[in-house]
Amino acid sequence: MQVLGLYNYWVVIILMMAGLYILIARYNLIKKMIGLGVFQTSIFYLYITMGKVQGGTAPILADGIEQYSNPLPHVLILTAIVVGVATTAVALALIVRIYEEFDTIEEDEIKAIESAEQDS
Amino acid sequence: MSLLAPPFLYLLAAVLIPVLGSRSRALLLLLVPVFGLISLLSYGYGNHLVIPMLGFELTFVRLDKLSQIFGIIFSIAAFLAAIYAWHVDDKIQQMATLVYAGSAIGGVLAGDLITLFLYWEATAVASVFLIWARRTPASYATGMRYLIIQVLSGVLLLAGLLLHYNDTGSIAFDHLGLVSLGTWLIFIGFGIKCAFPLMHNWLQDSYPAATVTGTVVLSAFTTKMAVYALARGYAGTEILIYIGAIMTLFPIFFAEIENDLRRVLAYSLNNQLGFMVVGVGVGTEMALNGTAAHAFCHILYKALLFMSVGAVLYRTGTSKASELGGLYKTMPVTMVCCLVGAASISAFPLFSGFVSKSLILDASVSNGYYIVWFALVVASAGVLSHSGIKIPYFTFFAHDSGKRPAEAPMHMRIAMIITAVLCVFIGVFPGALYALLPFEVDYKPYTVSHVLSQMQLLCFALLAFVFLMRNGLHPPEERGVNLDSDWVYRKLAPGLMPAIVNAIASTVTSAQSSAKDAVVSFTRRVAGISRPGGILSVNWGVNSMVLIVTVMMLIVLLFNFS
Amino acid sequence: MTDKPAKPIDDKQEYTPLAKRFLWADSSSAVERVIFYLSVTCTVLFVLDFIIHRHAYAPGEGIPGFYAVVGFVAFTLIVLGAKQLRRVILRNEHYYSPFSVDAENYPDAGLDKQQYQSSVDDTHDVKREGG
Amino acid sequence: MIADQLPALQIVIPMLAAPLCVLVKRSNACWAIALVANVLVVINAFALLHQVRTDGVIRYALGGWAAPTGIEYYVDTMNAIMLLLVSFISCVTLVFAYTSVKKTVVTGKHYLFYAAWMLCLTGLLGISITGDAFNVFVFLEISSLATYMLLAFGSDRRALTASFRYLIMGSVGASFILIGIGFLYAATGALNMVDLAQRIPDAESQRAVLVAFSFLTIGLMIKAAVFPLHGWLANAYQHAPIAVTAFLAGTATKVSLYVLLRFFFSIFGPNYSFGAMLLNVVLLPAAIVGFLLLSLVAIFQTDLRRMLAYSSVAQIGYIVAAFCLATQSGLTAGIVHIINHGIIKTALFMSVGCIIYRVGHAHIGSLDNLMKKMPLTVTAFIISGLGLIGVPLTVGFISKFSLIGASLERGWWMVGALVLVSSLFAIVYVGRVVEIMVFRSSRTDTPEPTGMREAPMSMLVPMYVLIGISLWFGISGSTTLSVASEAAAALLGGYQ
Repeated sequence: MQVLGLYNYWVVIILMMAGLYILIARYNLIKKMIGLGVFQTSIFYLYITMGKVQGGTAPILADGIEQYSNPLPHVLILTAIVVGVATTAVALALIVRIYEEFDTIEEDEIKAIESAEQDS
Repeated sequence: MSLLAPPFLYLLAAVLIPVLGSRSRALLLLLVPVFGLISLLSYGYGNHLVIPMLGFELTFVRLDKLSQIFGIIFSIAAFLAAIYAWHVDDKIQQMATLVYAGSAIGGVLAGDLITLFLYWEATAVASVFLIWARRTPASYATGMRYLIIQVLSGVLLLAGLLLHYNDTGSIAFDHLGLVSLGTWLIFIGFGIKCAFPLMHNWLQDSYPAATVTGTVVLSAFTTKMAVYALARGYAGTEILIYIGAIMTLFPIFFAEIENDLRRVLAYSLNNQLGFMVVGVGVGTEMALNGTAAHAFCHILYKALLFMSVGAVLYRTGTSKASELGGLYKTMPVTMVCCLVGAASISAFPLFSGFVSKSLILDASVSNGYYIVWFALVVASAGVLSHSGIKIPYFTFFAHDSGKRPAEAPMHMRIAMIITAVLCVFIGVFPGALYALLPFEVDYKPYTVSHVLSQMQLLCFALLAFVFLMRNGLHPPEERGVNLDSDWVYRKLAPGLMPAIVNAIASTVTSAQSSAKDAVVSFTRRVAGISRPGGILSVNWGVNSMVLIVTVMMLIVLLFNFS
Repeated sequence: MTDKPAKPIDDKQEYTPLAKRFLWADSSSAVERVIFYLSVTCTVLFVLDFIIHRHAYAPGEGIPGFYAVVGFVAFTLIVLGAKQLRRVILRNEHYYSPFSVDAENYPDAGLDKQQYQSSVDDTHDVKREGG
Repeated sequence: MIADQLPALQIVIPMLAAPLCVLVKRSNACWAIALVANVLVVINAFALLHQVRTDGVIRYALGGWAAPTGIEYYVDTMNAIMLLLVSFISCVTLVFAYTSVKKTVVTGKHYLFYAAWMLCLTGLLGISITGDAFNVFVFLEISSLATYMLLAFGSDRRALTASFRYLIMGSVGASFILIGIGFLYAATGALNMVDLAQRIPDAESQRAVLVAFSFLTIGLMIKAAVFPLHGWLANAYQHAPIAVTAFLAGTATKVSLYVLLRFFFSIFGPNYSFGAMLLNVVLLPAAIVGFLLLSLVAIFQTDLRRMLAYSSVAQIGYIVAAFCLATQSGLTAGIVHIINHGIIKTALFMSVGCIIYRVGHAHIGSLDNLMKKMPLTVTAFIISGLGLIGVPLTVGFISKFSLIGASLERGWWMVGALVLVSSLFAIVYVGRVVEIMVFRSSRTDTPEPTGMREAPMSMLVPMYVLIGISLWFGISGSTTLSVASEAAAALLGGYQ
């Protein structure tokens, strides 16, 4: 039962592995970015899960509330989300430039072009 | 004051070389040894210039009688070489000479192993430029070989000193002895520079490749610094006696048949080093005195011989015995100086070799090393054969080559005459030299029995020469290359791979192609995987990189959870 | 050297005084005389050994004529031994590479070759250097 | 007054310079702003180092919020050195960049280039100064994002793919670090490094700490380009604008190595990292194989920048191997090599930059006889190359000497021996280039490039400043060694 009780961690692990798998198995640069996104999202879940306190409510100071979730991980992950968005933006911009230069966004094709240039 | 310590003086002067005019450079080269000598003599015995560096106390000047005599003769040698090289207008050579001489003096003054190592490497790097200064492809290749071996010696010294430091916690350069792996490594490092048998060939390989003046400089420092280092660290190590005995004997044969006179001298240098190494090995006060005295005399007469052969090379463009002969007619001064050098190295009474070599011979015999002593006596006859007779005879007399070069230039003659006078002076008044020796000297070289036995040895050897020449038994001078241990790395090693492949192929015909492929592919594989595009320097894609990350993560987790 | 050069025509008067003192070395009779003196010296030295008592340290050293025999025999054996050694190790000058030090002519740059007599020898020498 | 605010100024100055550049937009003015900011930062770092060495550790509460709640800047000798190194190398390369940027970066984009540079500097300094684990991640991403931009400025289109690959790898690495920090927080409830260091001993047995440790190891190895995870580095260094390569080679990986030190020594403590966690089982073989194999690889490279890039990975191997010794002298050797290698590798890339500026490429094979045409540049290359090999009287000698000494002291003979072996490889790869540039005369069939001259002064001067410093450090090795051993003592002593 304990294993099922930790289902949120299972979600984190599955997402993380899925993200890594996409990074390893797909050549398309956009798909890679999706993989990276999934991977990063899994970390966000990890942090948010940590902040959850069983039976706690939102961390608002009010009468009658004894237990509340830890707000710090949420705050941290807001920063991480911003970073993730910035990374994605830079990456997509780079992909656009790569497409302009190489006429493809498949990494194996790009590598073929590059190794031809390396030899010359 | 510290900047005026002899080694620093030389290095400082070397820095000045690029900005000076041609005449002032030659003058600087001449003056630096003079001031260096004054500076050296102005220090009292003991340790000076102890500078904390790298967490150690480095002693840059350690003056006692042993280092003093080497310091003095190195200064004299640098001075004589400067006169001899007065005509040279080559900043590289002049700078290299100063750095080289300065580091050699620094090396003998070094009071600890780290300082010694620094100068040890500096001599290697500086001296190679004297070879490269010929600026031919051949001298470049030779210089490369020389440099690799010299640097190897330094690396061994470094490795040894680290081990030694680890063992004892001391970097002091005093008596070491063969007591640990560290001291063995240092010993081998010294041995390479001292041209021990089978490590000797860099000497014969490189000295004939240097410039006319460069060889004179080279002959003085590197090997004698190694002799000093051995005397300091390994005096009384018995194995040195036998190493030295072999060193005195085997180069004689090579020298006898070698055609290039500068290489003959290089072999003879090796043979003379043998006497010094025996002296270090015997290790008694008298023997060490003999080593120091012989090093002193040897630097002078070997420089004199290299100068005279160099002058011939300078005027005729060759130093090959087969191309020379009859030069006495137009180069008489050079010839006379050469004869003085030859008489000194052969140890004729009244010449310098006589008063120093006999110290070593007597030391070995009085300690009961009779076989070694006999080897040294035989070697003495051998010295006469190649340096005493061959050099002057085939250059200046023998059959007339028809060459009528002009006499050596004035500055070369001056340098040779001064050196020759010094050789004779030491031979006639040995007391002056003996006063400089590390230990008290109570030795009379000129006893009747001593002079008589030496004269017998030499005169009968001369008689043998006449006998052999008359009967046509003496080997004629022929152009050619004589193989030596350098054959292993110049010919065998490069040729080995195909040779092995062929051997396999001829015996096992069935395995022929596969064996060949294996050897060839192995040699290519290393290059193949390392070249751009090879697996080690491939243009990594994201996929493979992330895969590696994942695998590494697994490994780390595996180790951490185990 | 098979093609021995013809003897150059020298003007002996041009030699320096020092060189003139050694001109006897060219005459065979003078050389004979030197050999004669050498033989006499050797004999005297050998005989002296019987008269003067040498102080001997090593076994055998005291035998009269020890050094004489060692000198003669050692020298002969060294020369003959070296001659045999040459058979094994002598190679031509291009053995290691066509550009090794042994094979190269000394580069003229920086050398100050001066011929005493320019008339006869120069052409001759140039030919030899080139070969 | 100002003396109390030094830690904040260290970050705020370059951070403000970046938007200022974007607002000003004019190339030269932006360069001037960046340079002024950078010079101030160098002075600031110098003052900080002095302050730390005289008065001890500085703890600066940002915004007045005390440590466990707010973010804290923590400066001891170790990060004061890093701050000085990073800001100084940035300053010198920025001077160097002035001319080369004009030639390689598209006109009109210069202001973005300098803005990104300033952001990158902010990030790197931030990583070095902060005392908060999560803050490390944030600054890491700031510097990384700016770095991706800088890389993409390269004139070759392969710069784009290199930048993209670095982006993915960098993000994966940063994410790993983020996971590690998350688990640490879960296990201890602390993010402040000093707190973490205090609480970890109690939480050591928890699996969360173990997992955190593993993720941090890998994340930092990626960021520091430790062998097998160095794949992104070669392309990035080869195709980036040369000033950027010089800047990054001296700083980016070094800062990551600093974080590695901070986590393994200050937070987890050497007993945990190298005792309980067997870190050296993973890290030491990687480091040794790294410096051997990549020195070998460097020999076979055809492009000078790629050769130096692989040599960088090999040098990182030395540093990591020194850390793995986990002794006072080992750490000292590692830190000294961080400083020394930062200086010489930057100088080397600068000399390559000069070559590229005049010749247009850096194919090793066609640089023959360059000594005649660009003597100063080639001399600089030779001097720093000698440093790379570790010839006495250069800084490299100090590093290698102390590294070998430290490994012998620890009793790991093999490590010392292998370092010597890989030094031999270094002789070969440096020697080969020098041989071509100095001794090989021009082939007759290639036409002489006309009008080839020495590189401009604005590039030579900063290069020679670095070389002068490296020679000075090489000759009086005690300067760096004493500072480094103070830093090592601070790291091993843990937080006070």
